[in-house]
Amino acid sequence: MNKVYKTAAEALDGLLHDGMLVAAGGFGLCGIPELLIDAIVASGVKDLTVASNNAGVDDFGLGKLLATRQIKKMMSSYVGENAEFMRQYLSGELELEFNPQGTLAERMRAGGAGIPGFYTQTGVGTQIAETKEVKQFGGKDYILEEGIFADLSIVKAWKADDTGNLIFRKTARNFNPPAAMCGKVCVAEVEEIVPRGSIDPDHIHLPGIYVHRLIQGQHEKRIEQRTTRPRPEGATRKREEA
Amino acid sequence: MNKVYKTAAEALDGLLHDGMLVAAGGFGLCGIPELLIDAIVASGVKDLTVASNNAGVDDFGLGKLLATRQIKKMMSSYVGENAEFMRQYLSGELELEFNPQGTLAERMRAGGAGIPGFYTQTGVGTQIAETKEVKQFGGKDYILEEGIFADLSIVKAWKADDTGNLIFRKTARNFNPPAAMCGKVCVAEVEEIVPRGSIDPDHIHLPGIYVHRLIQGQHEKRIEQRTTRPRPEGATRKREEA
Amino acid sequence: MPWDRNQMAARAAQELEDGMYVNLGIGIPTLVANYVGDKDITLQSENGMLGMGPFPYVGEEDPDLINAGKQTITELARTSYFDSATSFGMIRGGKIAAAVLGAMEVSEKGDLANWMIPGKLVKGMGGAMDLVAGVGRVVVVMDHTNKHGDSKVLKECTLPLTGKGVVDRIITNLGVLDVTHKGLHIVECADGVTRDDIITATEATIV
Amino acid sequence: MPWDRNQMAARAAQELEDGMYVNLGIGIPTLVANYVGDKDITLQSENGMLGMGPFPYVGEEDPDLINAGKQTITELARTSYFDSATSFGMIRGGKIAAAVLGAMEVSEKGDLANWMIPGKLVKGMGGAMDLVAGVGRVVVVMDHTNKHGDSKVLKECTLPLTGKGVVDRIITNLGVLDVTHKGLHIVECADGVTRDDIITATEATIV
Repeated sequence: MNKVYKTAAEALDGLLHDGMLVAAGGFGLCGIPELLIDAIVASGVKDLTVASNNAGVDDFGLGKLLATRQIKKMMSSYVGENAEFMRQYLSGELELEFNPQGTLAERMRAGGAGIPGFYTQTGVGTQIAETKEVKQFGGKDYILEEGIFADLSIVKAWKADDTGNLIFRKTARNFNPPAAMCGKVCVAEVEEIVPRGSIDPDHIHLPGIYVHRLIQGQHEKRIEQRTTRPRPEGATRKREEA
Repeated sequence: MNKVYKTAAEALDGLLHDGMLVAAGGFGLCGIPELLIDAIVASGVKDLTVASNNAGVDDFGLGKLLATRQIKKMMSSYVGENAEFMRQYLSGELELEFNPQGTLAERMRAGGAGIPGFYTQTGVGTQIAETKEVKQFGGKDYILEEGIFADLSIVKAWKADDTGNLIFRKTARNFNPPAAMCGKVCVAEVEEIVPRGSIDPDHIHLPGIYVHRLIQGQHEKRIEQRTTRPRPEGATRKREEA
Repeated sequence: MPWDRNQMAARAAQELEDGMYVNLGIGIPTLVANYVGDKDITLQSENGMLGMGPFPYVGEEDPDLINAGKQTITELARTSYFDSATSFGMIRGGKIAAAVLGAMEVSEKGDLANWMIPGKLVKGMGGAMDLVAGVGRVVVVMDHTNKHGDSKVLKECTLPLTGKGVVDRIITNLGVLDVTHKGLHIVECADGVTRDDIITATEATIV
Repeated sequence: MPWDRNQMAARAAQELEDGMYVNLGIGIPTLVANYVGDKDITLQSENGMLGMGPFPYVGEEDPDLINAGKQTITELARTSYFDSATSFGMIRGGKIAAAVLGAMEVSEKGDLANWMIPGKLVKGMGGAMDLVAGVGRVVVVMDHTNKHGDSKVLKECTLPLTGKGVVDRIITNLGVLDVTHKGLHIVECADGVTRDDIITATEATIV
């Protein structure tokens, strides 16, 4: 069992085909599989459907795959930071399936957990519900949402061991675990691969069973909105109580 | 916000009523809320429905609540270690709803996640499916299973901070997180309560939002089947590779 | 005089009680955090965090630590992190006591529109539909009228809905209104604003 | 001569391939772990663990570390722990490549009965229904006949089912049979056992 590959291109070798469904982790530009996205751009694969909460920005993350027109359809909850996205969508060049953020996350988890459909109150009475089956539980309406079963998952984690056990860091976890779960094959990129046994097994966020291939690489980790406050004289604490 | 109580009885004060639905964590005797079970025995509350994977053994865990006849119905996947359970069930004194283990776990998680129903292939074509709605996805049959919404959850964790953030230890995690999620109120018992900030926030298994009350106590942690192997001369490693 | 943004946020902060887990939307709702005072409130960021702290000091920004508005933030002693499925599990499951959200339109039945202007603004609903469907109490904070002076408190929303019958309380620059089954009920007027001022500025039925 | 328990386990171990994540049931299936040799197999314990190790040395038993049979076990360098919902998520989701399970009865259509004898044995299905519905490949290991000499490989199961059409391969003390859409196909006979011996001991259709 060797899951460790040298480059993103090698890790994706044989996994890409036109028209496939790719699930990608990340929220905004935080915790996105930037190296794998670059390798997919380079591969030239096209007509992709991509399930990802956001669509990157114009020149980074999934925005690069939009720029090259390799994406046919996005399944997302929020695409507000991407002008090219908006242009392609409004001109009809790009299909867009809006999913409420929690519905998207749950649809990915469900796909990974072998659940083809579940009921939720989210979106009842809105245009999200228009094409969906409604069912009552306890006198209330719920709509049926379907699990997402992706051909490929691409995710970013902080560390991995060589068996693919992953740990994430802070809010960079976000969609990565559910995205990883819903793919027939999952490729993960991490900042550091450590030997098995180096991570406390109670600290593992995503067991290696979900991760088929693995690369270590340098990440830009771009910040979308750098918000700060002035440092009071002598303040050094990074973690404080409200 | 004070979640920390002195005793199990105090932590349960005002939460118990006859006929209520209680979700309990644990697998076998591993990771069971033994102190809270004892306090429920002492409270005398009756006609309980208890959702728990197992039913304890005759003199420990939920077996104590069976001995006092405080349980009207069990929702479980496996009750093989409990002779009194078997007697009450076969004589018709106790109701029993068998759930496949994964279905039970998912029903608890679903209840906690506001999902009233989900479809699964587990149990299709068996007596589990007899009373359940069937729906096809991709040409295959799936059955509808409903979320469990408990009045009270009782769980056992290893450590907590005073805001109720929980960490579990090894396989004692098991049903505790989904059980905790599905309760209107959740009471947790732990081996140690540490100050907030003592636990790395990336190591927390169950966020404190799921935990309303908390006690620290001494646990027996009984072993059901003590299986060992002889120690070879000089062997000291506790963790080894297969 | 109508309330300004900060006064609206301060008024919204009064809705929050000790021990609550709360989600604050983008815009004026974000300012609510500045007015919770001594109350022990835990803020959720729906991208996977409970216990959201203030912006970092200059130089301490961490690309792995952002809020749902993609801004760099900090953690607190109570903080926990989790994935998006878990995060929305707690939202959908009713574990979040209250959400304070902005709005484009609210109806007298509690319908909320805050995610889309057809043909014009297609950013997406993000987590808003999940929040209004799942949290215990939905408080909307917004200006009473739009920049053309038209009421944003309507008999029926004209924009695509975020949720139907989901709003509990509306806090505007003019005052506080509750959604009841009979119509909107004026709870409070901003200093110097009269009931009649609110009624004039409101298209919806006031009872 | 028919295979004994250990020979059946050793034969079942041949079903497992390098890199597989596998779930072994209680009884003979547990013995399969002793025969995987150099193959890199990761064992799941469905109570929330991947990378199950052997029994602990005397004195090192940990009440927080048990397998699905409630036996004390150990962890390995590759081990991870998770909750029961996640554990069965990976089972139901098809992430476990194979399960090796015991059985009371198997039918020629691949139906499996291994959890209940009505009025007599009501222990419960545990995780068996989830496993047979979810894992990639289900291998049954059992004696070909019961203690009365009756075939356990039947046209139709008589006991309540664990799963319908779920078994891929049957390994008994007499040999190895595959479930095909036409009936059972004899893949292999134990040393000294003939095809006719298997046909005689089998109620189901052999093709």
